[in-house]
Amino acid sequence: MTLILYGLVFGPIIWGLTQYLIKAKWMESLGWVFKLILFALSLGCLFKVQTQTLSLQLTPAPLPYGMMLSVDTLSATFLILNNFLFLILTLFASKGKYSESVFSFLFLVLQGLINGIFLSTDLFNIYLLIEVSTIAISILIMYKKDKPSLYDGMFYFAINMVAMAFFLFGVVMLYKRFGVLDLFHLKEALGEASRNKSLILPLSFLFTSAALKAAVFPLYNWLPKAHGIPSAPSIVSAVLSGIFVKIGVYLLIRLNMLFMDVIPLHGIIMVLGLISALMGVTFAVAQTDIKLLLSYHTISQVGLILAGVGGSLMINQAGGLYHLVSHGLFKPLFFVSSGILIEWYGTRNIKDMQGLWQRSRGLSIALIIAILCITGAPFFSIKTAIYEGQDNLFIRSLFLLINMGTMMSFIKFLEMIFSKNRAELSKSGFVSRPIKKEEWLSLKLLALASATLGLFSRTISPILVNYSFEYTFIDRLIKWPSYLFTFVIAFVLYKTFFKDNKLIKLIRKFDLTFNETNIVLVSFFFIILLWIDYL
Amino acid sequence: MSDHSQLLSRSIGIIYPIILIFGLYVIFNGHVTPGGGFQGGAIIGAIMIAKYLADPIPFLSLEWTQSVEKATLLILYVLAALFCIVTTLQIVVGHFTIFLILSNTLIGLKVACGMSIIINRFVYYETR
Amino acid sequence: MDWFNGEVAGIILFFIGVYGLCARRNIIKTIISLSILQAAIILYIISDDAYSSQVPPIISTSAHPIQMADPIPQALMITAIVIGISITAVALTLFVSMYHHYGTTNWNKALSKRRDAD
Amino acid sequence: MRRKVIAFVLILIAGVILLTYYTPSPTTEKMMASYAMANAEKDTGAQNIVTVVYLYYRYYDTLFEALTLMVSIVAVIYISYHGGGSSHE
Repeated sequence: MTLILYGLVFGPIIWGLTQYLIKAKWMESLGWVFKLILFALSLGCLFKVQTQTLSLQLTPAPLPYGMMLSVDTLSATFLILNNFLFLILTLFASKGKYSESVFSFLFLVLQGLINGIFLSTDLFNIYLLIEVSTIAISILIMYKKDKPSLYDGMFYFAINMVAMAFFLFGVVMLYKRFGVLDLFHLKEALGEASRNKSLILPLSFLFTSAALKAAVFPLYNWLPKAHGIPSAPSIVSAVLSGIFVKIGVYLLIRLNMLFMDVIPLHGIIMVLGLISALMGVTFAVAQTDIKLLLSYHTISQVGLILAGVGGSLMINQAGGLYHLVSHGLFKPLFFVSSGILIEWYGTRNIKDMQGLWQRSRGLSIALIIAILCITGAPFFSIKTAIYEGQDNLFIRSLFLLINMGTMMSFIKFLEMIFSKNRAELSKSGFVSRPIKKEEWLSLKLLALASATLGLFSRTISPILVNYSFEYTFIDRLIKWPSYLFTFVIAFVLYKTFFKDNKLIKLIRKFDLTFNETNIVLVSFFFIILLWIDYL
Repeated sequence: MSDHSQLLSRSIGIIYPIILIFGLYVIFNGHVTPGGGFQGGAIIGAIMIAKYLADPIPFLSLEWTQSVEKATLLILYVLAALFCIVTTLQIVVGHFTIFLILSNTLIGLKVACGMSIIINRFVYYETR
Repeated sequence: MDWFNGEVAGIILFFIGVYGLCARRNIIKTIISLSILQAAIILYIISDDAYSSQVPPIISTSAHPIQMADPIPQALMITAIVIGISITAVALTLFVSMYHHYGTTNWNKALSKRRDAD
Repeated sequence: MRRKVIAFVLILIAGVILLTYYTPSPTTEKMMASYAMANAEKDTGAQNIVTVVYLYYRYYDTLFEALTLMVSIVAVIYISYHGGGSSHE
């Protein structure tokens, strides 16, 4: 039974290799069947892991000496999200021009690698897998090799390689100190080790690189470049914000669990999460390019997730994890439909897109469901669980501000959907390519999944995050008026303040060069070092 | 690089079999003496540089080398699956040295193909 | 001078590489500093108590097993070196194709040209 | 002038790390290393323990090692300005 874990990692890689070698047509068309099997396997893992943790001894030597794959409840939820996302996105791109050899090979290898990251228990192995998946994703980002995507791809590749060098330095230091590489025995060795200064150095190296992978605020500016690349295929941006940013969150959670008894990190994670949520929203409100707007929202949503995961109460952590999974569903829906919108309207500026409601009813319904999920509408998402028990007035008002900012920037989407289709705008090269059958299927599945995740959260949450949210029907009904009230305030604020004034243009054009990003990275590393020492 | 020196190409013509033998030696008894798949493959890859220095005419067909490389990686993964099944089912298969030598040669072949592809790409394509 | 062992040299080399990343505007120098970082990490871990009389970890049937060097970091660093090669190869290819499009090797000029592009 | 400031700040950071946060790692008993040295020859009959480690105890790493090299070769061929690579538009 545990050989499934081996299949989850090496299945897609071997399939991709044979498909790339034989170049058989039938293998390309059967790609989504294979991914359906993988999704079923990960579903089986999820239900099996409720009772006992699965593990597969990779080499005959016992753990500290050999290697092992293991699944616990945390990695099982990430596995489910990853395999479901790859199934949907392969369905979406199955007939398009992205199903030929190089692209589908890299897409399959990427799925196996990300499965491997969530399964592996060895720090050096996690470094190796992240390295390979970063190289693979850099190729996928620059698939069209046109002028802007080369600079963004180079920036993304270089800054992520610097972050992984920090990660490797932390891993090497831990090995030098404790002589062990895997997570369980490292935790034991850390438990015994007294908390002294030489322990903080490797931790801050690891923390900085995990923070950069999770696009925490000061180290965020590679993300809009990577996700918002004009020519990147929309399914690659969907994978990036759906699951690849979550690897950083996964690393932060693992680090928190690893160093829990020596250095409590959840305070730092919560503060960083709040800062990046707030700054992400301020940048997002100023954007007009649809993909950049969604990328800055990924930063703010990941910040919210980190604020939840770093929260002190169990309900906060479970709420953060649950929001992570639902974000992994509705954000790809946004990215994929924005790819279609860009093709239809021929422009990337959301203000030039008008009257989606007349053109395609289905796409607008899917977008409306996604907007309700992301802004935390009571029946569609349980974002409120993230700050449930926080009695500190400042933090609650901060969460309210972030939520209002999210609503403010998604008013642009609503304007796009419900605005009348003005005649003179329709000449802006509107080509209504009909949506293919597979694209409809994947759009519907994504919208359905994110809606069910919100509606049936009471039944799904014990399985996904083994914490059941006790929101009865009446609780959620009561929350509707306050939700609509904040929406109205956000609408009023948006209409009055956010006229395209100079400040908005300044925020939109704000960008750091590569050297400044590295300076920010080193100073972030030093600040974290002092902060942990001060804790 | 058209005016390649006669001296260089003559001497490399003599040396490269020795490099090849040394590379193969490093690969094959990687489990006894220091060395192994990666190091031996890199040495054999160095022959490509020597070949380019001798006479800069592209002779390696990249597609063929690339498919050889992918085939070796595939065999390596099948071998790995075999290794995992053998260890989980505790079938004792005598000495493991056969397995070590086999995977060393596969890695050596793969790294040699990989290095030669990279060198050829950079030398014949990137500089144009 | 006993405090200056391999590890201190590794950390100093690491910060030299970070200086190269922070201060140098040339993209090729960034790629060079990336490989300096890799070299610093390898120096840090391989320089165990190397000045002691350690023998490479080959089981020799000769004399009694004198103190052998630690084989695990050497195995890990084979992987790190190969990753260093693939990073440099991919970064150089990216740089060449970027140079053909942008015509400059300077990060800031490339950013300004990127801004005019869209 | 900018470079001098950056150099000074980095020297400062390196100095703080080396003086306060860095202590030479105590030569603790390295579990993995002693196990590998003890029964490398028993398990596989090979003399070179490094090869035994990266082909027997940590075989999983080496598989992804080979994959790294291959993915970077696909990158070198596909992203290069001069096209090439397999069938694409």
